[in-house]
Formats: sequence, structure tokens, C-alpha cells
Amino acid sequence: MSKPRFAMYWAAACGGCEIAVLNIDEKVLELDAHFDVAFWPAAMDVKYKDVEAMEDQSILVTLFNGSIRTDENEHLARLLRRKSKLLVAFGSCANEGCIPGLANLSPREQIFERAYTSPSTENPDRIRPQPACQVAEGTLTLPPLQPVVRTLDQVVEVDYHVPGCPPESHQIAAVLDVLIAVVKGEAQLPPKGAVLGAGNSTVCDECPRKRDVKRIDKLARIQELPPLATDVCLLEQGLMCAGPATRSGCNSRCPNVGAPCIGCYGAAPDVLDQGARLMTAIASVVEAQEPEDIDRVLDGLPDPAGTFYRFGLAHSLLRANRAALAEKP
Amino acid sequence: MSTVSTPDAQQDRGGFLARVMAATPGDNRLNMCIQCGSCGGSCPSGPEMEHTPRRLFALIRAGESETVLRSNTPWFCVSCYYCTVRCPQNIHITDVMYTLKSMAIRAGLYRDPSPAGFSETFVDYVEKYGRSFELGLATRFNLRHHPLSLAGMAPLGLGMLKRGRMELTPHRIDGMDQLGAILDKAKELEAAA
Amino acid sequence: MSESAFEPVIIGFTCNWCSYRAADLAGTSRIKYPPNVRLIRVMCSGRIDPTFVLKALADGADGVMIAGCHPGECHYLEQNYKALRRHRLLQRTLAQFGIEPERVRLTWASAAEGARFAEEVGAMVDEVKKLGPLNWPTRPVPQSEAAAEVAP
Amino acid sequence: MADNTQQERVGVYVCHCGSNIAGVVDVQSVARFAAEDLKGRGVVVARDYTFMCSVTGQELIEQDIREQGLTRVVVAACSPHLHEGTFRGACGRAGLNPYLAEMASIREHVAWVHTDKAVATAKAKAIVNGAVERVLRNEPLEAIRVPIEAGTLVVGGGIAGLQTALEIAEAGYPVHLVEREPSIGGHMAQFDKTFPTLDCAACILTPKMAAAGSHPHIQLHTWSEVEKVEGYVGNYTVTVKKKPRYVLEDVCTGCGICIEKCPVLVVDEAHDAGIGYRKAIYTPFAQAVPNIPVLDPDTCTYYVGGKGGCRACEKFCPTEPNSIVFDQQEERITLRVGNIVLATGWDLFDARRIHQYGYGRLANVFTNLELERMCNAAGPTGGKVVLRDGQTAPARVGIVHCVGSRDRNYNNWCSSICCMQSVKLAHLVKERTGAEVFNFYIDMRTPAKDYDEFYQRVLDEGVHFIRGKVAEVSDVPRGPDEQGPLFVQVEDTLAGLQRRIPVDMVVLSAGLEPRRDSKAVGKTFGIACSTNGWFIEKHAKLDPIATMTEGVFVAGCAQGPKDIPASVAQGAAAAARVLSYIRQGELALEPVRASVNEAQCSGCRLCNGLCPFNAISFIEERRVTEINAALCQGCGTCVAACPAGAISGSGFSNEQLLAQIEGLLLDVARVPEPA
Amino acid sequence: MKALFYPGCAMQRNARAYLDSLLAIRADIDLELEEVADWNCCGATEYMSVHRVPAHALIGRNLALAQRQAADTKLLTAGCSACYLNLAKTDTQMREDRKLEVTVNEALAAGDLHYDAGSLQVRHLLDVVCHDIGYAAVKEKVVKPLYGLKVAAYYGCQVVRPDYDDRWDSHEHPTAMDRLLAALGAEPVDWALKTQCCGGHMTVIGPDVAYGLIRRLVHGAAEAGADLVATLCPMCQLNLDAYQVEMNRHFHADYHLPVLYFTQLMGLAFGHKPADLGIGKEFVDAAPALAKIQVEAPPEAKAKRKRRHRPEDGLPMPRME
Repeated sequence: MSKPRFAMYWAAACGGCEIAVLNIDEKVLELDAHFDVAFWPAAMDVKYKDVEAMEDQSILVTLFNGSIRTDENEHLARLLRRKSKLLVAFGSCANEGCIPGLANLSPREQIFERAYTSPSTENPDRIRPQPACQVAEGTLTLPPLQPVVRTLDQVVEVDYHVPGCPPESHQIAAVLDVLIAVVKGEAQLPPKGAVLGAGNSTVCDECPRKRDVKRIDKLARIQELPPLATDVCLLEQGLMCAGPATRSGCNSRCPNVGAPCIGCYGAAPDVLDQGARLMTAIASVVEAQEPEDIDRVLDGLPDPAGTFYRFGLAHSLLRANRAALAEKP
Repeated sequence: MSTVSTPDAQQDRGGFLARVMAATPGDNRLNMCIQCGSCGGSCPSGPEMEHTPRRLFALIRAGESETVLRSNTPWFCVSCYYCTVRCPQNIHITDVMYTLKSMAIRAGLYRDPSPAGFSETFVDYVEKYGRSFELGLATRFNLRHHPLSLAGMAPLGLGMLKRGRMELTPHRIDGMDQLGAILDKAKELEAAA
Repeated sequence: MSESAFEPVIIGFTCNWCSYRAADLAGTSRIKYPPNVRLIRVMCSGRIDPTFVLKALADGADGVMIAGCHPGECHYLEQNYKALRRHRLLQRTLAQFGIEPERVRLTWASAAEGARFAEEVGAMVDEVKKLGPLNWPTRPVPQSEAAAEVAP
Repeated sequence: MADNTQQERVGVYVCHCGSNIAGVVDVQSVARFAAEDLKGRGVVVARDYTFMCSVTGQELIEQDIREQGLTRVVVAACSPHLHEGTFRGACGRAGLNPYLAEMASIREHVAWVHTDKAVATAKAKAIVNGAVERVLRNEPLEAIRVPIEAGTLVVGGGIAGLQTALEIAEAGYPVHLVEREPSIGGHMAQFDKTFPTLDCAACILTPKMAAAGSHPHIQLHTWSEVEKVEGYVGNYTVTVKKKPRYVLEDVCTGCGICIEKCPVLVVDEAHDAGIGYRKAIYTPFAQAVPNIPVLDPDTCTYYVGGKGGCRACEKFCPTEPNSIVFDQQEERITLRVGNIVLATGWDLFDARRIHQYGYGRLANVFTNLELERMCNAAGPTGGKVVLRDGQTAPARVGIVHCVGSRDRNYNNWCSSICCMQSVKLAHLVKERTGAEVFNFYIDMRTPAKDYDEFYQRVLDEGVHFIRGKVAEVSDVPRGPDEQGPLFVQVEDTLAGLQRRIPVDMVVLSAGLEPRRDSKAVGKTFGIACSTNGWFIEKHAKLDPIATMTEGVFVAGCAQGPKDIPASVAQGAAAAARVLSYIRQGELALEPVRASVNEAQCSGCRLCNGLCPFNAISFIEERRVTEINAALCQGCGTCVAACPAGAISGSGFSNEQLLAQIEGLLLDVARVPEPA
Repeated sequence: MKALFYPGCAMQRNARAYLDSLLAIRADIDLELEEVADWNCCGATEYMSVHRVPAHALIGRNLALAQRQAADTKLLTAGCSACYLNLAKTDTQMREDRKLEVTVNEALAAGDLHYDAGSLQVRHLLDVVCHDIGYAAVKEKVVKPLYGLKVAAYYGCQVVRPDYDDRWDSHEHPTAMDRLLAALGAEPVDWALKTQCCGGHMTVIGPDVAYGLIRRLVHGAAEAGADLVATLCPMCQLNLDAYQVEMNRHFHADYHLPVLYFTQLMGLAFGHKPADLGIGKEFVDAAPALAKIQVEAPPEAKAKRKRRHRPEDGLPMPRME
């Protein structure tokens, strides 16, 4: 009997998820041992038409990382959905939009403006990428940008979610173990829609820092603060930490080394909107009664949407800025 | 004054109050009067008024527009604002008096033309020069309304001139055209309202 | 509702002790106000989670009104201050989403202020009418596989 | 939204409330909407009925629950504050958990506030839809039962508090009566006669004071204030601060020698309203209960003139050990009580605020309270009504009603007692001096038993009543012919004339105000004040005795201006309510409570400081937060604050509220565009 | 400090002394005044009686001109009660009545002007002197204290009422000018009529009413022992001073109570020459009263130290803290 097929695809994402998979070290050999890798552009050369030629549902599992930003991303999402029995939204981009999703705060024109004409870009002729371009050899095309970034589950049905930016290697290994056990017939598939490779609480659950009742009378960025105590909750020291509202599973990696959690594992179980939870929690413990005093504390958060929705914007209740959402494709 | 409501007033009942309120800026609260009389009690000209302000407000509610606009009450208002600050209902009484004066002028109802005449003379100077002109004002007003008292007031006028407190010619502002345009537009807007 | 006259739909969160009772009082006093607000009763304005506001806006409401007890008069002593803080932070966030501050109004009304409640509703409806419909685009849902595909 | 609500069977009942609802809302159409459009949401029966709250209406629900197997009930009718209990009761009788019923308020929030029928009907449908979606997520709950401690705290020893204390004590239950003045008695002890019967205030009050002072079930804590209140109905822990009297209460016999020997005479700003004197060691009045003096360190020579001065009181004190203790410290005592009655009374409007009435500037302008003290035979003038010189009887007296009351510049409310008090004072002045008396009023308000008869009597005695709010009181004549010495300038509104009435004395009937510290006191006891400072009762008509906080009741003027009979009645009513709680032994509370899902709680401690009732605590060993259901008052602030979504609130869960939002947006919810 | 300054018609003419004295003392109190260029009449109480909207537009032009000039100060001050009140009233009513704000600006647009309600702080000169510059700063500049001079501070109506922005301690018995006079070394007398009406325009349209009011004021101040009356308004000064003569004639009375502007008294205390302060332009000669000024402080009333009230003194008065 031939091995079941495995695929991995990289849509609008940075590539970190791919690296994270390789970070499981020799475990990757087990992957090879139990699966036939059918499609994995970062690892091997397979053309889209080869995939198109495969029978529907002929891939057992596809790890899809990256969000849906371009028509190409969408095409591949739909294609892989059709060809796969199990489609896994792998990593923060696919699950909730992640950093690419932050672009949803701006309409496309502003994004192009920023990317191609800001002072940090050397582009004296103000050249903008075009969907199609004539060259001597013929027509070159680029997939057009869609109005907003969407998550994988806003485009196609998703079977499982593996959060993280990127997912932690030990968690990837654990997910792989489950898949292999299923292939071997030693385990049942988890219920559809399950979140794999993560905990059921929030980052604080794993964070070793000491914590007390919270009263925030100032918020600042890390460079504006005096050296921080290494064993005390960062939020209590005035640093915006998303740990309380972020799903556990990373072993509190960032707070362990003195950096605040920025929320990459997404919302806690059953939470509709991670940003809203973080917002309400922080506002609740602001130590001020009068509007002006409250504002003074909140001024320490110059970019609230970017802070609370750093990873979850595209998947949040509002998803994007109104102007971006209103754009025609 | 009549104690029987005129048929006109019967028809207009309530409407007059609404018109007075609409013509008075802000939250003037005239409808909130509880007829306590703190205005009539406070007014320095109260004893000279045909109707105390309180009574005038009752007449406004009763729709007795003619009685109200013929009354000397608003013209005897000295704008001291005692009634306004003491009114337990915070009614903008002094502002209401201004409204009644301008309504009376427009309706041509006030019998003694002298106070209205003073105001109108004043307005004429302002509209002509952009500034008031005391000598002209006093002379013209008294010539028209109290020709006999003019002689009696002469020592005062002379005293003013002697002390350099009055000038013989009015001062005209530079932006008279601008002011004229503004006032014309304002009158047009007021008429349209 | 005719198309020419925009009639906003506003979700109103009221607390059990003050503002909901103010709304009751407006009712018993037969004080008329625009019918655009639909109320939800919670025990305290401190129960109001920004999620609710976002949910309402995303699901078709043109505005959200949050009404609690006056500061210093909260039945739960000081929880309305939490509502105040959340509201201020939410407003900052919403601005980045392009949502005007007038669409999410925080107000106070004591149980005795039926008239004030009605006035606040009237004022909010007027403001939202001026802003026009919010009409937040609905959330995309995954399409069945048979549907047409976008060519790359 | 994830849906496990498919198996529910919902009944929807739309009330006509006679024509109250049906006159504006098309109730049939609402019922039809529920029956047809919401079939897919589990609605199996929808009816409209004239009066759902009637016995027949309730039976309709009960019958449907039994016969149609309803698992959820929605009643679209009035406000839940009116009839939620009624319909929950009906469900309970039919065997359905009462908390699986939900009300949709289409009367107060629709029919009574809107006029356009079509729009009102559409809104009613949205509200019903919201209620259906919500009720599908309701969970069966059980009322929380708490035991009731038998002791009661009564705060304030005026006539209202005394009445409450005596009624409860007579029933055999312990009462702690806390009074911040040195004696109980309150304002009533300052008065001479009481309207309309002219009983002597002391004659009817002192027996009650004595009874309270000696009652075996009443413990008095005078010269004391409540500092802290913790706990909940049935189970309050109260900290009382006992201010130092500098006199040993257990030893002092009240012989009064110390008072007699004290050489320091000071103006008595409290009991004598500033026109009499007391010593530096004093009892406020002869019949004070307890009859134990208080030493005032602000005026006593021992403290003011450097330590060691005078000490006359100590020298002459006959008790063994000596009752005078100069270095006595304040004490704190802790009381355990089940219920609290607040009867903290009122303060007099500060007449100095109305500059045009001249109080404080013109010598012969007095307040009503000053005149009360003057009329009192035990007062500073021995019952004589005299001018500020202390000797001359006035020949003409003006009494000004509504001072500081019914006036948006000061207090907007009618103080309710001033008309009658002013009429009474007019009578007393006339009786004592034979003076000509003028009462200036805006409206005469004499609406209780025998009140108007008293007004008639005083009219008949020849007191002049002039209808007009006094504009000013002046000592400046308008011209050389005017003779004062004082003038009351007023519009006689019935004559339509401005008048200046010359008088010798003016009495300002200053109104009643909430205690200046009422907001702070309200906060201590966890109850709300209206914006102007009166304590807010639970319901203006149906429950003027309870407050929004279970187990805390109000009586007397703390809740709003009222006269003595009304204060006594409310005091007694509060006692009845407390006794009913005590006799029940335990109490059922709304099961609206927050709880923590420990598996989801990360122990971040964000919620830990949010609860003003100290219901939230952190369990260090397990590193999770816990909520004490007995202390939790159900506000839901922590539920809304938990960043992990680990706290849930029964009765008002996220699922219920989010579903209700969706339901309310019924007509604007759009079909999602396919991706 | 700096303020925009609206002199008003009266200050240019009959109240020239007010203007002269103000100009003389402004350096002493470090008050920099910038006149609103090409201002027009405020309309007094008369324009409002005839046309309401144009009256606001008339005042609106001044506000708009001032706003345009308001680079480094938002403060707009006027010395005349009526001017001050009119400026404040239009500003307040435009703030409170959106419809009025729109209408007035529509009119102003005809002259290419615009005023944003609430963008300026309109204050009377006395308010600025007492509350912004302060009594201490005034006292510091006093070189010739007005010892021995008993002055009745007269506020009139329209500065302390309706008092839109709550600037004063009382609408009926304010104390700001009294405290200012005390800072100058003078003795403010306690009198009951300090905010009673001077008669306003009644001197012209109903003199009998006006004379009664003027007599009452003059009599009241004299009765209280005042050597002179200090005013803050050209109209009050004119009525009490120029019409005092008419009033005497009317009632066959013989009052002689001079009326000066508070700025003139400040100037004297600051050591300016009377002529530079416009002293001498008044109808009722102030020279005899001013002659009473002593070099030495009068033997203070501080000798009468407050004794504790005793029962034989009669009933105690209410405490006025």
C-alpha cells in the first residue's frame, strides 16, 4: 500500500512556518517515512498543473500557511481544499491573518504608496507593480492584490487549526505524532475544527513571572522603561503584554526572555475576538477615574488597533478598516 | 386692559407663547414659568410697569398678544438681569423682553413711541456710522419725542462738551461697507426665519 | 422604512439599576423618543464587553449606545468607571477602523431620568442619521467547492 | 454561532395589556411572526392575550408547558422589573425552571414611547426575536439561599430611626442604634410644637428616646459613626467608630456638675442652631439620651490653652474613678447584623447662599430653625420671640416660604414641610408677640390630614398671606418716606403689584437638604443617591422602603423630605420589612453570579482588583482565581474583563448576550456574501 | 499679560477718562492691550430691542475681527458693562444655540468674516484686573496708598449678571472691587446697593424712574459714609455723575458724591498725575473727596479685636466664614 500524500503550501506569509517545520530536526524523517510528499514548493519542485491533475481528495493532509491576499493565494487555497482530505490552517497567517493582516487597516492605495514611494524605498521613477506587463518575451503577469487580507477559513472550509507565528517546533512535532498515529491506525482523528498544537489556557498559565493584582497607571514601550525586573509580570511593570489574552502553548517564550507576549497564538478557547478581550482587560485595570486621567494612561498605547489586533485583525469581528473593506476587488 | 379674551387670542392660544419662545435664543424656558413673581418683585422699574413681567408671561400663555405687545413692560426693562438670575425656573427673562420689544416694533403696537423711538434712533446711527453718536442721538431723539425737554437738557449737553465728553461729529468706521453687507444679510435671514 | 429617509438601527446596552429603569420611566411617563434603539439589559455597564459592541456593529447596527448609572452612583459602586475606561479605549481603537466616535455613545442616566434617557436617544439618533448608514460588510464564509474559481 | 439549541421548544406570549400595548403594537402580527418566522428557531406556540399577567394569562403558559412540552418561554409584555417574578412563578408551577423564561419589554420600551404603529410593531418583533435567541441560551438556575443574622443596624437616632429600632426591639430582636451626635432625638428634639395639632415635640419624643435608651434589645452607640460595611444581606459586618467623649460612659452618672463648673461658654451651632450657648463640656439638651456629657476639645481650655489648663470638670467630678479622661482615644467596634436601616435625616439649606435675603448680613433675618429654638421653652430665649438684640419683641414679622426650595438656582425640589412649618411659626409668633405676621408663599401646600384646617385656623387668626416669591429683603428705603427697618420686596401676584412690606423681623423657611455627606454614606452602605443626594428607594411607588441593595432599607428624610407622621410610618415600615426577613430565617437571591472556569484561568490576576465586594480571590497554590458566590453581587464586570474568557456569568452569559444582539438585528442582518 | 481690547463707543467719548486712566496704568500692571481694529458699536441694549439677528451679527463682527487678531491671546476684554455683556451674550448664545451660530455666521459671511463660538474668552476689565492680574500684583505697584478714602464700590448690573461664565462670587453682593480698593489702601464701605440698577437708558426714555434709582444709590452710598463711588462702566458713571445734577434738581436735593472709575483710583495709587487720569472731567467734582487722602495709614480698626460673643450681647449672628 502506498503512503498517504502530504502537502504544504506557503501563501501570504513570511516563510517562518516552513522554517519552523524544518526545526523539528530529525523528526522530519518520520514525516518522510509515513507520507509521500506530493506538493511542497519550498522543499521540492512541483507545478500547480501537477496538483490540478491529481485526483480530488487524493492528498491526505495539507498544511496551509499564509493568509489570502492575492488571487493566486485564493486559487491555491481552493485547489488544495479540493485535492485534500484534511486541510490544516497552519500558523497565524492562515488562521487569523497575522502581520500581513495588519495591512487591513489601510486601503490598497495607501499600502502601495507606503511600499513603493516611501523614503525608505529607492524608486525614483515611482514604478508600481502591474497585473500584466508586456516584455519582449511576451506578457508577464502578477496576481492582483485583493482589497483585504482574508484568513483561510474565510475562503474555504478548514479542518484543523495550528496557531502560532510560527507554530512552536515541539508543538509541530506533537501534531505530526498525532497524524502518524492516525495513519498507523493507532489513534482517531480529533474532532473537526479542533485547534491542535496549543494549550487551553493563556500564556500567563505557562509564564513563570510573579504576578499580583493589576493596576495600570502608565503604559510605555520597552525602550522607554527602566530595566525591568526579571521575575515580575511585565504588564505590572508598565509594558503592554498580550499574554493574558493569548492562547497558551508556546511555553511563554517571549516573556521568558524579557520581551512581552505580542499575541501570536491567537485568542483563548471560545473567545470571539482576541483584540476585544485584551482591550477590555487592559482598560478595566487602568488606574484612573476621570476621562482626562484615563486618556493620559491610554496615551501610552499609540496604536491600539495594531497592539490588540497585531495577529488577529483579519479574523476579528470587524476584520479591517472601513475604507479597505469598501473597496471593490 | 380687557379681562375678556379676544376671539383672536382664543384662536392663537398657545401659538403666541411658541412664537415668543422661538424668537428668543437658547433654552429660554419661558414655558416653565410658575408665576411666583420673583421677577416682578425684583424689577427696579416694576412699580412703573403696566403689567409685571410675571403677569405678562401669563398673558403670553393666554395668547393675549395685543395686550402684551401694547404693554410698556418690556420698554421699562433696564436690562439689570435681577429677574434672570433670581428666577427659580431659570427663565431668560431679560432676553424675552428684547424679543417682545422687537415684536412690538414690527407689529407697530406700542402706544408710546418714545422708548422704541430711542432704540430706533440709536440703530440708525449705528447703521450709518458703525458707532453710536451721543450728541446726535440725544438731539434727534428729543427733537422727535420730547421737543420741550430739549431745552432742559441743554446744560447737560453743554457740560459734556465742555468736559470733552462729547463730540460734535460722529466717527465712521472703515469697514462700513462690510458692516452694511453683514447687517443687510442678517435682516434678510431674520425676515426669512 | 423608505430608502430616502435613513433610519439607523442602534443597539442600546442599559444597566439593570439606572438606565434600564430610566427607559422604563420614559415609558411610564409616555415620553416619546425615536424608535431606532433596541435595548439589551445587563446588570451593570461594567458587564459590557467591547466584543458586544463590535459584534453589533459588524452584524448590521449603525451605532451602539451604552448607558449606565452616573459616575459615583453605580449600584455596584464603581463599575461604571470600568465601562468609561473601556469606552475610551474602544473609541481610540474604532477610530483606526474608520468608525466615527458618535456611533458608540456612552451616556449616564439615573433611574429618575426618563426624560434624559429619551433626550440622549434622540440626540444619538440625530447624530447617527447625519453620519449615514454604517453598513459594515458581512463576514465572508467559505464557499462550497462547486463555486466558480478565481483564475490566478 | 454554534448551535446546540435545536431541540428546544419555545412558547411566545404577546400581551395586549388592554390597549396599552395593543393600541400601538399590532400584537397579532407579532404573535404571527413568532409562530411562523421563528418556527425554525424552535418556537412551537405563539399566542397573544389581553392580560398575560392575569390568572388566565398565566394559566395559558402553564398549560402549554405541560401539554406542549415547552422548554423555554418568552413573554412580550411590560418591563421585567414589573412582572418577571410573575411569569417565572408560572413556569415554576408548571415544572419548568423559572430562569428559562425571558421577558421582552414591548410596553415601556415600545408602545408607550413610540407612535408609528408599523415602526413600533417592527421594533417589537426585533425585541421578541432577541428574547427568543437569548432564551435559547438560558440555563436552568437555582436561587441562592442565604441565612439571615437576627441583629439589625439602625443608623440615625431621629424620629424615623427611633421608631424602627423600637419596633424591632419590641419584637424581641437585637438592634444597634448608631447616632453621630452626643444624643439621640434628631431634629425633632429642636422643635417646640408640631403641626397641625401643636403637640409639644418634647412631650411626644422624649418617651420614645427614654424607651430606646433603656430597652434591653437596643444598644445605643451615640457620638459614633459607621466607618465600614462588608458582606451582604443577612450577613453584614459593620465597623463603627466611637469618637472620644473624654467621659467614661460606664462611670458617669449624668449629674451635670462638670457642665455647671465649666467656665467656657461657646455658641451652640448644633442643637441651638447658633443662637444659644453651651459649655465646652455639655449635653446638647436636658433630656439627652444617654445623659452623658461630651467634652469638646476644640474649645476646652485644657486643649486650647496648652495642656494642664483649667481641669475644673475633672476636679469637681464626684465619681470614682473620675469620669473625665482627657486622653481618651477613638475606638472601633465590630457588629454583625443581618439588615441595615438608614435613617440619617436631613440638613437645613444654608440660607446664607441667597444673598438677597440678607441672612448673616441683616441682623434681624432669622432661619426657621433659629425661630424654632426661640419658640422652645427650653431654648436660648426661654420661649420668647425677640429680635437679635435678645430683648425687643417684633411688631411686624415676615415669614418667607420656599427658601432654597423649588428654585433651580439652589434646590429644585419642594421641601414638603415648609408651608406647614411656616404656618405653624406664624401662629407661634402671633401667639407669643401679638405681632402682625406676613407669610410669603408661592403655592400653599397643605395636603395631609388636618393640615388645611390648620391653615384655615391661622388665616382666621389674622395672619396675612401674600402670594409671591420674595425678591429681596433690604434695609435700604427707596426714598425718604419709607420706614423699615427691613423691607420685604415682593410681587403680590394676586394683586399684580410690586410691594415692599416693612417689617422688624424676617424668618426664612429654609428647606430640607440631603445630608452633606450623603453620597459618601451611600457609598459606605453600597446604595445609590439621586443626583441631588437623597437615597434612592427600590421603587418610587411600590417599594419606597427597600433600596437596590438587599438588606439595606431607608426611612425618614434620608430618602426625601417628609414630615413627622410620614417619617414614623416609614420607620415602622422598615422595621416590618426587616422583621419579615429575620422571621424567614433565610433569603432567596437572584442567581446572577460570576464563576471561574479553572481550566481556562491562567491566573493572570487581571480581574483580582475589579470587585468592590471582594468576591474575587487568588488561590496561590493552584495559581487560579476564584469567585465567592455569596459575596458576588452579579454585576458582571469581571466577566467582561477576563482576557481569557475564563469567567462566565450566569443569567447574563456571553452566549446569551451575543445571541440577543444577533436577534435584535433581525431586520438588518444581511446574508453573508460568499467568499 | 496680553488681551485684545474692545474700547466701545462710550470710552472714546463720554468715558474718555476711563480710557485715559486705563492707558496710564496698563504698564504698571503689565497689561498689554491690543485694540480690535475697526471695531463697531456693540448696539448697547437698543439694537437688540429692534432686530435680534442683526444685533448678534453686529456684535459678531467684533468677535470675528477679534478672533482674526487673536494670535497670542484668547482673551477679549471690554471696560463698558454693556459692551462686555453684548460680546459675552452673543458668544454664549451662539455656543448654546447652534441655529443662531449658523445664522450669524451666514450673515458674517456677507462681510467675509466668520466667528467660532467659544473661541475667545470674553471678560470684563475688572475681572481681568482682579482675577488674572490679582490683588497682590496691584498692591505691589501702589506708591501712594489711598489711605483714609472711603469708597463705595459700585458694580451695577451687567458685569455681575447674568454672569454666563460664573466669574463672580455673587450676583448680588460681589466683593472683587472692594478687595481691589482695599489693595489700593482705600477703605471700601459696606453698602447694600452695590449691584442695583443705575437707571440705564431710563434717564432718556423715562427720567422719573431713573432719578428715583439714582437718588437711592447716591443716598445709599452717602449714608454708608462713602467719600466717592467707584464704577466700572461708562453708563453707570454717566447716570450717577452727570445725572446726579439733574436728580438734585428734580428732587430739590443737594447730593454731592463724586463718581470715578476704578482705573482712575488705581492710577492715583500708582502715583500718576490726576490730569493724566482724566480726573476733572467729572460733573461732580472729585477734588474735595480726594483731598481726604492721607499719607499715613489710619489708626487701624484692627484695635477692635473680635471678642467672643456673650449672652448679654443679644443673640449671636450667624457665622459667615
